[in-house]
Amino acid sequence: MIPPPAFLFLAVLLFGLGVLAFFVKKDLLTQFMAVEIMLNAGNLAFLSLAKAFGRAEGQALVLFVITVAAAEAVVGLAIIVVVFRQRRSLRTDELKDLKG
Amino acid sequence: MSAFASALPLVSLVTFLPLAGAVLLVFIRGESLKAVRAAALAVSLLTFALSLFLFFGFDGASGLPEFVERASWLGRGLDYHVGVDGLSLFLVLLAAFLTPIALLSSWRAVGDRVKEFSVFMLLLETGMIGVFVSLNLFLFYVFWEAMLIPMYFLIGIWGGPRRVYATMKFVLFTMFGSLLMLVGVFVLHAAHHQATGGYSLAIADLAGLALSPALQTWLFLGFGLAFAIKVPLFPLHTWLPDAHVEAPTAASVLLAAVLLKMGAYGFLRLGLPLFPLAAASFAPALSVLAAVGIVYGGLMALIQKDMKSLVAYSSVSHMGLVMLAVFSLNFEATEGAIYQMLNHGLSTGALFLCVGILYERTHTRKIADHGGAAARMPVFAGIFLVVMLSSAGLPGLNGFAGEILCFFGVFAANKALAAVSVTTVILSAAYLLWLYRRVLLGPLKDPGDPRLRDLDKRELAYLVPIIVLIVFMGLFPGVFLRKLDASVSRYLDAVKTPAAATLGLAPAPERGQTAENRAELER
Amino acid sequence: MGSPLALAPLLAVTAGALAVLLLEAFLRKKDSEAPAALTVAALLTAGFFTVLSWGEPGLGAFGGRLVLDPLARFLIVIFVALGVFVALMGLKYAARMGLALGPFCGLLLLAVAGLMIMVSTGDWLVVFLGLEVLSVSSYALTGLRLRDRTSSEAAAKYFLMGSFAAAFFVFGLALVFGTSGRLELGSGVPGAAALAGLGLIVSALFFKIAVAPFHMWAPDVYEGAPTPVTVFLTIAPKAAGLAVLLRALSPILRAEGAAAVLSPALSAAAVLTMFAGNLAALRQTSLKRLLAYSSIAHSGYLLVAVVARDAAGLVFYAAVYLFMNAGAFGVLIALSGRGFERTSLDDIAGLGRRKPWLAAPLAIFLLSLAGFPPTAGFLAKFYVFGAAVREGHIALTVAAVLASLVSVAYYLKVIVAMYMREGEAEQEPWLEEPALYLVVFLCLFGVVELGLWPGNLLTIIRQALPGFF
Amino acid sequence: MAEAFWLIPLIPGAGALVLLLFGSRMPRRWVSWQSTLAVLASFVLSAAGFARLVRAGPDAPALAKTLLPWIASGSFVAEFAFSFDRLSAVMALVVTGVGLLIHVYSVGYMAGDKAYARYFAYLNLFMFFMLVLVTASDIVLMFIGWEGVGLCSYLLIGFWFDRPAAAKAGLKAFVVNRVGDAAFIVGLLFLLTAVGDPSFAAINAAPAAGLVGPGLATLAAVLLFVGATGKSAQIPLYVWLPDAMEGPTPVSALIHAATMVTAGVYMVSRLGGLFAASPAASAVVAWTGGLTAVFAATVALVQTDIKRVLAYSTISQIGYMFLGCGVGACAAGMFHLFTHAFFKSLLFLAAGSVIHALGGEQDMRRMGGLRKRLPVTFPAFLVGAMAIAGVPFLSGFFSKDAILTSAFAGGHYVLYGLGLAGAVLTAFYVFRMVFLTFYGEPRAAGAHPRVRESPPVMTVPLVILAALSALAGLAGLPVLLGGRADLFGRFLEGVVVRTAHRLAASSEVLLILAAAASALAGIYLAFVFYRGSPALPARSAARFPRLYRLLTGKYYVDEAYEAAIVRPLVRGAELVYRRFDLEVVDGALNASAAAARGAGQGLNTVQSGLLRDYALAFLLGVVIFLGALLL
Repeated sequence: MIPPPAFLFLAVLLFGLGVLAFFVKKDLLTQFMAVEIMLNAGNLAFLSLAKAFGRAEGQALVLFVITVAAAEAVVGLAIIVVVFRQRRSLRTDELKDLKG
Repeated sequence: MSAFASALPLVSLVTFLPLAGAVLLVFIRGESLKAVRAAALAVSLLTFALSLFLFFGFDGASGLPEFVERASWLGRGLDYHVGVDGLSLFLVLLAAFLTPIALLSSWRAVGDRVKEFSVFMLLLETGMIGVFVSLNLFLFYVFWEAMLIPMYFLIGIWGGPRRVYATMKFVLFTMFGSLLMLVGVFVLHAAHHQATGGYSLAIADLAGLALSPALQTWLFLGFGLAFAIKVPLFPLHTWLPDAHVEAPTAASVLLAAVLLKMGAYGFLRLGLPLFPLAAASFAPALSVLAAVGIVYGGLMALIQKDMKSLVAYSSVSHMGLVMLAVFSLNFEATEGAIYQMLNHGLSTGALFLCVGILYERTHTRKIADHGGAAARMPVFAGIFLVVMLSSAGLPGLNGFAGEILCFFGVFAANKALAAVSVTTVILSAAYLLWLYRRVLLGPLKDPGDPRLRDLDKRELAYLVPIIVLIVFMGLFPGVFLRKLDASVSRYLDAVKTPAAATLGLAPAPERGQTAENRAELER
Repeated sequence: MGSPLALAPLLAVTAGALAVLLLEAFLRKKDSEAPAALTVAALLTAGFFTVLSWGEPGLGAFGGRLVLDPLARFLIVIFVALGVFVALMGLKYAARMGLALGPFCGLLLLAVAGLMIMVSTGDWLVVFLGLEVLSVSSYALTGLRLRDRTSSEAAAKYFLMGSFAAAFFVFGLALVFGTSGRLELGSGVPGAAALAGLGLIVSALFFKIAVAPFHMWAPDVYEGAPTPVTVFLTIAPKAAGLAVLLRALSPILRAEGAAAVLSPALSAAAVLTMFAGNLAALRQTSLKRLLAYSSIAHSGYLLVAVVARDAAGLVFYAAVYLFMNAGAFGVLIALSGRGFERTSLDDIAGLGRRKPWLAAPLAIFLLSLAGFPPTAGFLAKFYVFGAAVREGHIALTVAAVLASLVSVAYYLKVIVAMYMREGEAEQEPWLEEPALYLVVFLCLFGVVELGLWPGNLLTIIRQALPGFF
Repeated sequence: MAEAFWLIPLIPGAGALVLLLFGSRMPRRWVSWQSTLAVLASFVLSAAGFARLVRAGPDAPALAKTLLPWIASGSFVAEFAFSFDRLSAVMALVVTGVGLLIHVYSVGYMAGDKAYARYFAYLNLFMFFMLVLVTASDIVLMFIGWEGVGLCSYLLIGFWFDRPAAAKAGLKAFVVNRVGDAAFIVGLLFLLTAVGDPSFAAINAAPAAGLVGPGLATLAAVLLFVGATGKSAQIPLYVWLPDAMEGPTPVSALIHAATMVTAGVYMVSRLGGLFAASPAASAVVAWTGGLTAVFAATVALVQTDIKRVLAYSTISQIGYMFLGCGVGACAAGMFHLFTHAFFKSLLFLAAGSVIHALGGEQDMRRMGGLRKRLPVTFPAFLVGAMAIAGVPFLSGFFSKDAILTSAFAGGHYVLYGLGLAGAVLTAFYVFRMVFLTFYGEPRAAGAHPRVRESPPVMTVPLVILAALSALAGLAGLPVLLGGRADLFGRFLEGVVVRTAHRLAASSEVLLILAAAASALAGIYLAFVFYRGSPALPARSAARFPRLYRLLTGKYYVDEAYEAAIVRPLVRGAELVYRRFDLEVVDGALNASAAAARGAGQGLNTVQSGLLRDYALAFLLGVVIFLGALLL
C-alpha cells in the first residue's frame, strides 16, 4: 500500500515538471500541453489529499476540474489555430509585437 | 440692506455665480467675441457687486464667521459649510474685484478660443472664492485642488513658448503638497471620530481636538508643506517665475494677486489654529525661512532679465514678509499680514497688468528691449509709477500701512529678523525703480516705433480703480482693519492658549485627552 | 432555501447567451443589430431581478453554494451596466472592425455569467468555476478579430498565461481542500499547508486582477484586444477578483496570527501595483496602452480598499471606475476610423480644437481618473484612502497618494496633447454611432453626478455594506 | 487765521493734484500763477502762525489739530495729527519763503521747457510733503513727508528723464535715501515698541519717564541719525547729492540746498529730548557733522562744475549744522539752517542765472569775465559768497560763529579746530568760484555769443535773497555786539534743547576775531591763487599730483561703493540664481521627474512582449508571496 504522501510528492513533482516544460518549450502547443500536465498534477494532489484525509468529495471536485480543463482546451486550441493561420508558425517568441 | 443680505444665500451666490456664468457661456454660440467677452465681464461684475453686499453686511464684532450656510452634502462630516469672517472677507473681495479687471485686460491680448478662456477664468474665480469661504476641511480641499484645473488650462493653452513645462511644473509641484495634505485630512477625520465618536470636518470642531504634540507635528508638516509651496515660501518658490513668465497677463494677475494668498490663508485658517503646539515649535524655523525669502526674493528680482519674472520674484519677497508676520503670532503682525496680502494683491496685480500692457505693444518682456517709453506713454508712466511706489511701500500708499504693521509685529517677536525684513524697503525700491528707469526713462529705444501709444479708455477703465483703491487703502486703512480685529483676536486665542499651556505660560483649559486614543492614533 | 429569485439573474444572462448564439445560426442578413438588442435585453432583465430582491438578506441557491448578498447585488448591477455599455460600444465597432457581432454578444453574456457566479458565492470551487467561465469567454473575446495579428497575439498570451494561473489555482484548491476539508472562503486560520494553498489561490486571483508582479500580461492583452473588450477586461475581472479576495481575506485580516503577515504583504502588492502601473504609463505614446497601464494602477487603489476591509469603498470605487474608464475608452473608440484604430497621442493632437465635444469629455474622464476634486474619481479615492487611514495604514496611504501624483503627470500629458498642441487641421467626418455617444454621455453624467451629488447611492451603500463611509 | 495752520501743507497739495491731473491742458500763465499763489497762501498762513506764537510768548502751547485717525491696530497707533510750534514755524517760514522765491524764479528759468506743468506740479507736490514733514506731530506721519520729499527729489532730479544721466541720478538718490530710511524705520520700531505713542512730545519725554534707557536711546537715536545722513547727504550716504545736480537748477536750489536736505537737522532738533538723553548719539552727530564739513570742503576745492561746487558746499554746511546740534546747541544749528537757506539758494539761483545766460554752460573753466555782462547776478552772487565765506557782519558769519562758539564752549576743541579749518576752505573755494566765473577774461567767448542778463522775474528773487542773506544774521546777533541778546536762540528756547554755556566775554571776542580772520585768510588765498598769479593753481596741482587726482576723483567714494556693495551684490545674486534656483532646486525637481521617467523606461523594457518573461514574473511573484506568508 503506497503511503499517501508519496502521491502528494508525485503531484508536486509533476507540477514542477509542468512549470519547467512551460518555460523550456518554445512553441505554443507544447506549452499548452505543459499547462495540462500542471492541471492534472493538481487533480492528482486532490485525489491523494482526499484519500489521505478521507474526504470523498475530492473525487467529485476532480471531475469539475477536468471539465473546466476541457473547456479551456477547446478555446485555447482554437486560438492557437488562428495564430498559426496568421503567422504560419507556432513559435511563442514570435508573439512580441505587443511590448513596451 | 442687511435684510436683503440675510435673505439671500449670499456666500453661495458669490461663490457659484461665476460657475453658473461659465456653464451658460459653454452653451451660447461663441461666434461674436464681443458678446462672449461682455457676458463674462457682466457675470464677474455682478459677482463683485454681490460681494460688496458681503462687505457692507459684515459687522465683524463677534469674530465668528458670518453669512454662514450649512447643509449636509455627502454625510460623515463632509458637509457644505460656507461663511466669511475677518480672515477671509477681504480675500473674497480681492478675488471678486480683480477677476473682472483681469477679464477686461485680456480683451485685446487673447484673440483665439475666447469662449474657453472666459469659461476657465470664471471657473477659476469660483475655485478661488470657494477656498476662502469654505469652513469645512473637505470643502476647502475640494476647492483647493479644483481651482488648479482652470489655472492649468489658462497657462497651458494661452501661455508663452515654454507654457507646457511651466504649467506641468506648477500643477505637479502644488499637487505634491496638497496630496500630502489630503493624508492629513484623513488623519484628522479619523482623529475626530476617535475622540468624539461623531463625524465632522468642520474646521471649528477640528480646532477643538486636543491632538498629541507628535501627531500635531506630522499634521503640521503635511498641511504646512502644501501651504508653503503655495505661498511660495523660500525654497519652494521656483515654480512661480516659470508660471508667471509663461502665463497670459490675466492668469498672471490672478495667480499673483489671489492664488499666492491661499497659502498664507491656509496657515491662518488651518495650519496654525489646528496644530497650535506644532505651530509654536515650527514658528521660529519658518520665520527664518520667510526672512531669507524676503532678501532672496529681492536679490533675485534685482537681476532678472524678464519683467514678469522680476515681478514674480518680488512677490516671493513680499509674501516672505507676510509669512514672517504670520509666524510672529501676535495681533499687529497678523493684521498687518492680512492687510499686506490685500495690498500685495492690488499692487502686484497692477504691476502685471502694466507689464501686460507693455507686452501688448512691444511683444517682448525682455527689459533690455525697452527704453524711454515714458516719452510716448506719459499717463502709463504715471500709473506705473504709482503702482510701483505702492509695491515699494511709499508711506501714504497702501503698501506702507501693511508693511509698517508687519514690521512692528515682527519686531515685537524677533528684533533680528525684523531688521532683516526691513531691508525689503531698500531692495524693493532698488529693483522696481531700476526696472522703471530701464523701461520707461532714458532715450527712446527706437523713436520710429509706432506701437508705443498711450493708454486707451479700456486700459484706463481697469487701472484707475486700482489706483484709487491703492491711495484710499493707504490713507484710510481703518475702514478695513476694524473688520479684522475680532476675528484676529479669536484666531490668536486659538493659536496661543494651547501653545502657552505647554510652555507653561498661561493656564489652558484641559481638554478631554486620554492617553489610549493618542497611542492608537500614533500607530 | 433555494428560492428561484437567487438564480434568476444568472439564468437570465445564460438564457440570453444561448438565445444570441442560436439567433446567429438563423439570422439572414449578417450586419443586423439583433444580437446586441437581445444582449441588452437579457442584461436588463438580469439587473431587474437583482434589484427586485434588494431588501431581503442573502438568498441562497444550490444548497447555499450561490448566495445573493448585498455585495453580490451591487457588483452584479455594476456588471450589468458594464455589459450594456460594452454591447452598445461594440455595436457599430464590430461592423467597422470586422468583428462578428453575434459571437461577440454571446461571449459577452457568458463572461458576465462567469462574473455573477464568482461574486455571489462563498465556496472556492464555485469561485473557480465562475473564474474559468469568465476566463475562457474572455480569451475568445480577445481574439475575436480573426484577421488582426495583434488580437490573436493578445488572445494567445492571455490564454496561455490564464491557464497557467488556473493551474496554480487548482493546485492551491487541492491543498486547501485537502488539508482543511472545507471550501468556504475565509474559513478561519488554516494550517501551514492550507495557508500555502490559500497563497496559491490568491496569487492566481492576483493574476486575474493584474496586481504586480503578476500583471505583465495585462498591458499587451488590453492593447491587443478590440477596444470594447478592453473596456470589459479592465473593469470586470478586477472588481470580481477583488470582491472574492475581500470575502476570503477580511475575516483572516482581522485575526491576529495570519494577519500579522497577510496585511503587509497585501499592502506591498498594492504599492507595487500602483507604482508599476503609473510609472510604466509615463512614457507611453499610445493612448490605449496608457489607459491600460492606468487601469493596472487602479487595481492597486482597489487593492487598498481590500487591505482596509472597506466593502463600501470598494463598491463605490468600482462603480465610479466603471464610468471613468468606460467613458475614456468610449471616446477612444469614437476616434477610430474604418478598419483601423487611432490610438496614438499624435492622432489626438489638437483634438480640443478639431472635436471639442469629444475632447472635453475625455479631458473630464482623465481628470477624474487622476483624482481631481470636483469629479467622482476624487471622491472614490477619498473614501478608499480615508478607510485605509482609519485602519491605521498611514504609510500605505502616503504611497498611494504619491502614486496618484505620478498618475497626474501622464493624464495631463494627454490633455496637453489634446489642447496645447496643434494637430493637423483636416476634419475627419463624425461617425454616426448614436449608441456609442449615448454610452459616453451616460459615463460623463455618472462621473459628474457621482462627484457632486452621490447622496442617494451613498446611503444605499452605507445601509447594505460595512465600511468607513 | 492761525488755527487753520493745518491748511499750510494741504493748499500746495491740492495745487499739485490739480496740476498733475489737468496741468497739461491748462495755459502756462495759469500754471505758474496757480502754483505760486498756493505757496504764497502757505507762506501767509505760516507767517500768521509765527506771529501768533511770538505774541503768545515762549511757553504757550503749540497749535495742534488731529484731522483723522490713520493706522490703528492693537498697540500700534498713528494719526493724521499736525502741530505748529516755534520750530515748525521757523521751518515753515523758511520752506514757504524760499519756496515762493524759487517758484517765481522758475517761471523764468523753465520758460522754454515743454513739460512746464509737470515741473510745477512736482514742485507743489514737494512743498506739500515738506510742509507735512515739518508740521507733523507724530513721527510716523512725519515719515510720510520724509519719504514723500525723497520721491519728489527723485521726480525732479530725473525731470528731463530722456537724459540717461538724469534718470540714473534720480534712481541713485531714491535708493540711497531708502538705505537711510531703512535704518530710520528700525530706529522707529525701537522707539514705538518702547514708548508706544508715536507723538514727538511722548518720545522726547520718554527718557525722563524711564521708558527709554540710555542704551536704547543711543541705539534709536543713532539709527534715526543714519536715516538723517541719507536724507541730509552726510557721510556715508551723501553720494547721491552731487549727482542730483542733473536736475533743473531751481530744484537744486529749493530741494538740494534750502529745504529737503535740512530735514535731517530738523528731525534731530525735533527729537532734542531723545538726543540729549544719549551723549554718545550726540557725539556721533557732532563728529559726523564735523568730518563731513571738512571732507566736503576739500572736494569742493577742485571741482570745475559750478553746481558740483555748490553741492559739496551744501554737504559741508549741513555738516556744520549737525556739528551744532551734536554739541547741544540745536538753536545754533537751526540758526545756521535759517541763514544757509538764504545764501545757498541765492548762490544756486545766481549760478542758474549764469548758466541760463551762457546757454547751459556749467564748466567754470569755460567761463570768466561775466562781471560786466551780468550787472545784477554778479553783485547778488558776491553777497551770497561773502555770506557763506563768513565775512563779518553778514548772516553766515553770525550763524557759523554761533556754532563754533558753542563747540568751543562745550569743550569740543578738536571739533572747533575742524570747524575753523572748514571755514578757511569754504572761503577759499567760494571765492575761487567767484574769481573763475566773474573775473578775468571770458575763456570760451566763442561758445557763448550773446551773454545777456536774466529777465527780471529771475533777478528780482536774487535781489531779495541777497538782502536776506545780508541781514538774516541780525536775528541772532550775539550779546557782545550790542544786539538784544540772541533773538533767534531765545525764540526757539521753549522748543529746542539749548545747553547754556557761559563764556567769558574775552574768550568770546577772541573766537569772533578768529572766525573773521579765517574767512579773510581764505579769501586772500583764493585771490592769490586765481587773481594774483594765474599759473599758481596749475603749478601746485603738478607738485602734488596724487593729492590733486584724489580730490578731483572725489576720493573715489562712488567707485568704492560700486565695487564694495553694488557689484558684489549683483554678481553674487546672479551666481546664487544660477547655482541655487536653477541648479539646486530646479535640478532636484527635474531630477525627480527624470527618475520617474527613467523608472518608467525601465519597466517598459522589462515588458519585453515575450511570454516567457511574463511567466517568470508570475512565478517570482508566487514564490515571494508564498515566502512572505509562510516564513
